Amino acid sequence: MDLNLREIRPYGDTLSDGAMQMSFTLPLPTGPLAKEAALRFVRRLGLAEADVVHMAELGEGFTFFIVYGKTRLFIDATDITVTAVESDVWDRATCDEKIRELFGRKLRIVGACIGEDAHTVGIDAIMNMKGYAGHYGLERFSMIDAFNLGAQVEPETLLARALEKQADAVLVSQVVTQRDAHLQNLTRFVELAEAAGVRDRLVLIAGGPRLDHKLALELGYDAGFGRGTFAEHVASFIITHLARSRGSSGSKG
Amino acid sequence: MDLNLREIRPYGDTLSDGAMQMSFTLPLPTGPLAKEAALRFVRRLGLAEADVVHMAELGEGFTFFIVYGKTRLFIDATDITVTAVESDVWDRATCDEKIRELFGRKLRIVGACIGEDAHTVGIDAIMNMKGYAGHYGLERFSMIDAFNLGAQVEPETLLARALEKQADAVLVSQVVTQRDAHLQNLTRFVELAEAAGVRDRLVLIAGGPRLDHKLALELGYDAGFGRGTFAEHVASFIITHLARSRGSSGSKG
Amino acid sequence: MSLLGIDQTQVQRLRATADEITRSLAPLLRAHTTVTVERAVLRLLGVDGVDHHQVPLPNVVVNHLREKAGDGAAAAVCAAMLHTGASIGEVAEQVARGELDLHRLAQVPEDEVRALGHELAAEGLARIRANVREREERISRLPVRGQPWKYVIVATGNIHEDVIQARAAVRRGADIIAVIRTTGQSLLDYVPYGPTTEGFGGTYATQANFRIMRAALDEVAEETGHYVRLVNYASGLCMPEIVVMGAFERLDMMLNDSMYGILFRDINPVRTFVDQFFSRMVDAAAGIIINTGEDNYLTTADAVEAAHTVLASDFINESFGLAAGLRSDLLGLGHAFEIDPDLEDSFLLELSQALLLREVFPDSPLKYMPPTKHMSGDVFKGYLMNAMFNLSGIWSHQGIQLLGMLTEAMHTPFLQDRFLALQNADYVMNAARHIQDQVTFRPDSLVVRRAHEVLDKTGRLLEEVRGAGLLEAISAGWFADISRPADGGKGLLGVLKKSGRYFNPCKSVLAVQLGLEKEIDTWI
Amino acid sequence: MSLLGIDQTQVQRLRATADEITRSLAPLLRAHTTVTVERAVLRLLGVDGVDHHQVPLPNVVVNHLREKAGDGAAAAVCAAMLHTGASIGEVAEQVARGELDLHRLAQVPEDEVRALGHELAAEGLARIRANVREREERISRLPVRGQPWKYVIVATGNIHEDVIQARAAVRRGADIIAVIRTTGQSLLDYVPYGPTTEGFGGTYATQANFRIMRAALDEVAEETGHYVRLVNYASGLCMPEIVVMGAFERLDMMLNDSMYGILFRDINPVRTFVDQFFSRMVDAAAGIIINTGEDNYLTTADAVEAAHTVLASDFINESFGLAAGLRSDLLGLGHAFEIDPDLEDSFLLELSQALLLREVFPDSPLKYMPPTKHMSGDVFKGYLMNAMFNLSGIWSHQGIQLLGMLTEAMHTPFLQDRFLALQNADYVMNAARHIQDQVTFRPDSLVVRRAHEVLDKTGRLLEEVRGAGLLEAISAGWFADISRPADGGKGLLGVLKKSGRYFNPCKSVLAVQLGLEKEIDTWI
Ligand code: B12
Ligand code: B12
Ligand SMILES: Cc1ncc(COP(=O)(O)O)c(C=O)c1O
Ligand SMILES: Cc1ncc(COP(=O)(O)O)c(C=O)c1O
Repeated sequence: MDLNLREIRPYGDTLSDGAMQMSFTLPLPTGPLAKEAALRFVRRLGLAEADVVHMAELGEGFTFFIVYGKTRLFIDATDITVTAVESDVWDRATCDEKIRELFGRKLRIVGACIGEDAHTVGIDAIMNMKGYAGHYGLERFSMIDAFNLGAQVEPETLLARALEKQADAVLVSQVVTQRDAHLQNLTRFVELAEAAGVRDRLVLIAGGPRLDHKLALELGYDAGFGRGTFAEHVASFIITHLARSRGSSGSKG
Repeated sequence: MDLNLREIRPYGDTLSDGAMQMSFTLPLPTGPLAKEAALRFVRRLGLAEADVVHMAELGEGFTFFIVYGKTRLFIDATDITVTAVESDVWDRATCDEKIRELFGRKLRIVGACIGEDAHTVGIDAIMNMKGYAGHYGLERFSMIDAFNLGAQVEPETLLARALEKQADAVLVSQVVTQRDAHLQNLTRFVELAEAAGVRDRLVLIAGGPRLDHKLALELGYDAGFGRGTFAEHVASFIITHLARSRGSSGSKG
Repeated sequence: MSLLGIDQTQVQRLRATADEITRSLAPLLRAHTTVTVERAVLRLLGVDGVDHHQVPLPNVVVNHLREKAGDGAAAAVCAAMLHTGASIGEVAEQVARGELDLHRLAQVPEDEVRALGHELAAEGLARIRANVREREERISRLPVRGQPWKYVIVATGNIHEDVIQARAAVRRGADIIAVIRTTGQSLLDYVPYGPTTEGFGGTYATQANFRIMRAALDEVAEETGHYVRLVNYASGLCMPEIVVMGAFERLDMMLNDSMYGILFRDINPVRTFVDQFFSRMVDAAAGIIINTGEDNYLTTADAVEAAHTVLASDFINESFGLAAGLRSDLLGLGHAFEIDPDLEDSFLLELSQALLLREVFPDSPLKYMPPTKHMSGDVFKGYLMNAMFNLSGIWSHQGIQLLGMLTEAMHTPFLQDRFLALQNADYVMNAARHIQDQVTFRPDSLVVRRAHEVLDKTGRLLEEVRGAGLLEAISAGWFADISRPADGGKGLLGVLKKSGRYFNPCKSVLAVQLGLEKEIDTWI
Repeated sequence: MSLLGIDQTQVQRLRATADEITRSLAPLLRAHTTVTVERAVLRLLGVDGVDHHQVPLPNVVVNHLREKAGDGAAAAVCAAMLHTGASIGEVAEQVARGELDLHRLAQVPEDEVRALGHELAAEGLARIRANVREREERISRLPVRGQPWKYVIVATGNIHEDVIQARAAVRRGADIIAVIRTTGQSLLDYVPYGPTTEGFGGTYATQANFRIMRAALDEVAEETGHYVRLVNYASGLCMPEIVVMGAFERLDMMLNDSMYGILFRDINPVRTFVDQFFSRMVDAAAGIIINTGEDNYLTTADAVEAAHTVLASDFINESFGLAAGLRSDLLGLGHAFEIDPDLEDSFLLELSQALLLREVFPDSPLKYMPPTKHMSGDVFKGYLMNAMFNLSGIWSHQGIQLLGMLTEAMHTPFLQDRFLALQNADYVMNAARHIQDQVTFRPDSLVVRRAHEVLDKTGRLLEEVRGAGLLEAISAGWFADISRPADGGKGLLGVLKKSGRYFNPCKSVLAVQLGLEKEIDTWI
């Protein structure tokens, strides 16, 4: 394949044919006019050739469309810099060993699902003994004291408990993203930590299915984790991050 | 709903939220870079907010993406004029009656699937006795003599047979569209008819799943029919068209 | 005839155990009322509206009464009516404006108070009975389709947008519309008022919203020729009140579980048990099918390991429900299709469970929940999982099939998602319409063996719960791995010891209506 | 044990009828050869390459021989070799350059000609046998997965692009890769030469393309640990030649039907019957699994009404195949999932047919075709139809599951479509892996009743065909509603009466290899 990284577009069945599938609903009654509108719309999106392969009446003046088309638009893949968590991932035993070695004491980690969000399965997956998909949670790490506060914890409460426990790291889970609830809650927590002057004492980590590292950094966290995260990813990051900051700012332990 | 027809965009769950679904494959190995590339690509397509909700490795350096996003782009639905076949659709009995009334003789219709295309089910659906989905074909119309030449007929042959049978209308079916085979075949047939100086003597009709009236007109046909066509649509059009041209150019029968 | 070879005497034994479990809580229930039960009574008697701070008048009155609510809010209010000659609404408004102090009323004869209370309760009940009749009349004119009924949700947050989406779904074949409630409403200790247009992942449950949706569905039903059932959520801190509101607006179903609030919303157990009982008497009078929430167990626990907890909980829900006067055909007992789709033979395990539930509760319109936990952004795979769910649904003749949405992992359903869900169910259920009549299972098959194993485990769990006591079992985390002590949780302050003078005029009126005269005094 | 209660003696009766039908054609087959059989013989003996007009040398030689080909092309060519001392390739090239006229050779002793012919044929066969051994060796090292084998197509038109897509599919679990042939190749009376990069809806079947794909699949198989089977299309005007090319390049399967060309490509019936027989002897020697094309019947006829024609045709294909030396395990007999998805219980009817085929041909790896005709632009619905097809496939233990593509109605598969197809099969088949062991069907079920009805109708059709004669039945339009007279159709000119001297050196060599010595002279 003669791939030109400066000109990446979708591949249907030949390189750079730009073929792709779309589906959407228009608020127009089903018929030739709606079909033509759908075509015009996908042309506006830059599909040079397009075919409305399916049109279905949804009732109440709406029509559903499935479109296949080809675009000449492309992106340059050579100038993409990826913002991903940078740390090795060690297994549980290694994590414990590293902690013993680097800090000589247990790390304390406090976590919760904040705001009105009651989706605890994610934070439980990371923190609870049982873990997730065969990967034990932080409670199982012998060199970690993990405190999972559960669901619907107010940001204020989480911060208070973290300080009370002299936490090294705080884990914040956000699953509900409707009306940007997660952004508001996450921001609020960072602001509280800053206002309290403790931001730099804590490794702040955000997680949830619609979260990634880039977004977490933008919101003022040290790292962000999305779908498919296991406890060891989080533990490894915390160790690396703490070791690095200890390295730069002198021993803390 | 306060629908503004000048600003039509997709409806996810609120008017004009612009929400839509896409899927495509990029020639990039699965990982954060590919994911970011996918995001940039859909932004190029004008999705303001977008989420790569799924990424799967296809092997050989390809990655499949499913994206949901929202666009602010829109189209103006007030200036759309639809090119659709304009004729009433009568049932078989009425068609027969009209032919008797208007022309006083049987109409002769010749049809085929031309070029290398061997997909006869479509043209059979329109022409053969049995018809399609409970709608009898043209052979069943008592005032129509229908001649279905079948598959893989050369344009030359079709024209010769049409002239031989003194056809009023010629039906051309094209199903295979890969490499624009249908466009080439359809164009070739019209050119032959023009070169032979018989274009105006024939009602020329094209049909096939990827064809529509607009495209057929562009290619020089009098009408085009796509998916879901029945014999009566075609017969009604032929009657209307012939009656109209007879009206303007004097009786022919 | 049993496909699974289930022994109905074993089932009856489990049912009896469940009855023992629930009956041992009766004295506790009987000793208490709650603020929301009292507010529900006031609503039934005719109190409605809000004060100038938007606080609902039932709350105003009950807050005003404080401990005196332990006598029954109706008592004070009826006394005030007799005293002032005002209507019940006027009394509530006078209290709201601070013009009337219910603590400072001169004595009125108790029998007059009771008579007035019963009269108002009978009027409230008459309103509900009128709705029952109207429903019957409509259904006889607009017959509902055969089961499984296709149940879809709307959840835009805006009742007017919900209406558009619901009507569209009905036009494409939905039998049931559920308006999902906004996040967190279950923890509000009042029911918001009026039509609402802002909600998170759902729309506020308000009586006005109920009314708006009811009217919209009735209208579209006339066009499609099938009555459309409307659902909303009751469980939470205002369970009984929401049921009363639903009964007044002719809702057809309510999410109304005896333990959901305890386990999943950390609501105080006593509060929840008291609330569910009264609310279900109202459901029963209103012909409302309840939906229980056993599916929730499987969002935290593993669906293979915890299958028996679902069934055990269904037995408990059934037992409480029957005690409160619900007929079997009003018990939409919950279960779900939540086994890891990557597990070998996962479909067979799902089918086993679905058939088991069907055989154990043959007369109840089971509420079957679609895959949610294992749904991902892969909408294509998700669409398949929903297809297998639909196949299991038609195969096991479920009553209420809550259609899965292919975008489950992303957002509340788009208009098109609901359409696709209906199309999925229509295709699969039609293509395998009579599969149950075709097939028998080998006695040694996984399907049969698994069903027996789950049933046996359910029996053991129920026996252990009977031994320990339900409150203790809940406190010990036997359900959904969640521990809820009886003296903890939200809404505890709203649990009131009934005084000796306690008066609830709806109790006897409902009991008569439901034919519960004999047992009612053991429970409430 | 029969799930459908099929009576195997009835099945044997139908099989016997089919044998009578095919055997009555034997004299006709025996009397004729065709230009492509002769070219195939030349290829087996070692002729390859093209002239400066890109005409394949086998065509050059057979065209040059004209009627003389009725003596067998090998006779003339071997005579020329003996005469000139040149190799077979050199002889062909000399003919191509006009340097050698095979009509003007001095007489050489017939037994020397025959001896040389047999020697060359044995060398050709040895090449094929070496491939068989290599396949066996690779499979023992890289075990194939259990059935149903997941079969996907590539069809870009460009062999190099096909390679990329095939490898990707293998990495995601495909067991079989079919390279679809370009539109119209079946009507070319020669096989194009060399690697090709332009095709319509498919890629040219050339020996070079076979080699390129074979190498690519062998390479990726080493990485994935499973041997990957390669398929191409033989049926058409060059059926025997393409099989020889496939045998030389270690293809594992070939579309190779005894009637497809007649019915669907209007190829002369005698030509097709003669071609299929010889080509299948080569398949048999090469251990190539044939795929028959009964699915095609259902693209024009209705799948419910015409179900028995599919089965009848399978019996005929089986009978011809066994006669030509194919073992049952090399008979990929075709059928398809093409019932209108909107029909009530359509899935049950499909399942009935799939189980029936499975019970009638228990030792053959049935080739099960996915829905195509009723696929539309609605890719979501299409994805579901494919799921039900996959369920039917695992339930009835099909051998070769040709995976359906959700974009069937639009284009040859995109890379992602193939991935989605594999994901669909993986999920559904894993989720219902052991369903066949779980379930029995009620004797009065639609599934059982329908299977008996189809089998009975098949018996009646076969008997009528036996009565009328196969050529007459085909001419009368009994299969696929298409009428093909025995003296019409394409390629008729290429049907040659064998002369008394006719010599085909491959015949006896193959017959010995296949243990057909006794019967071979009745057929060829
Ligand atoms: C289970 C579930 C529930 C359960 C929750 C039970 C519980 N105790 O958690 C119940 C039934 C109670 C529930 C209720 C609601 N839910 Co819900 N629910 C889900 C569901 C089906 C699965 C979520 C889940 O458990 N995933 C599995 C876990 C393991 O994945 P995860 O959360 O992504 O976690 C992983 C990573 O993200 C990461 N991670 C997560 N957190 C953290 C934190 C840190 C620090 C780190 C490092 C990593 C990390 O690691 C985890 C392991 O890999 C999703 C749909 C879906 N399939 O995703 C909807 C979903 C999340 N729910 C939704 C909604 C709207 C609700 C309700 C608001 C509905 C309503 N109106 O009543 C309610 C309200 C609850 C509330 N107040 O928050 C929406 C959210 C829409 C949105 N984008 O905002 C979803 C997407 C469903 C939908 N399509 O509408 N829900
Ligand atoms: C059946 C079928 C076949 C059968 C055809 C049998 C036959 N006798 O027709 C067989 C198996 C032989 C076949 C072969 C091939 N096929 Co084919 N086939 C199909 C299939 C599954 C269904 C087509 C069909 O019958 N539709 C039903 C009819 C009723 O619909 P219709 O044609 O649209 O006709 C309606 C309207 O369009 C209209 N209409 C049609 N013609 C006309 C004409 C007039 C005048 C009017 C008024 C109206 C009209 O009215 C009809 C009734 O409403 C489609 C996939 C699909 N689901 O669409 C692939 C498909 C069309 N085939 C395809 C291909 C590539 C092939 C092959 C080239 C594959 C190969 N390399 O060998 C071969 C070659 C055949 C050839 N030489 O043309 C592709 C075409 C891709 C493209 N866009 O170019 C498709 C889309 C499959 C795919 N995804 O790859 N095929
Ligand atoms: C029985 C029951 N009640 C209520 C709810 C929802 O209530 P909340 O508003 O607490 O999310 C559910 C959730 O699925 C439920 O199953
Ligand atoms: C047995 C058989 N051979 C060949 C083909 C394809 O051949 P053609 O190249 O004629 O389209 C098919 C088509 O599906 C088939 O079933």
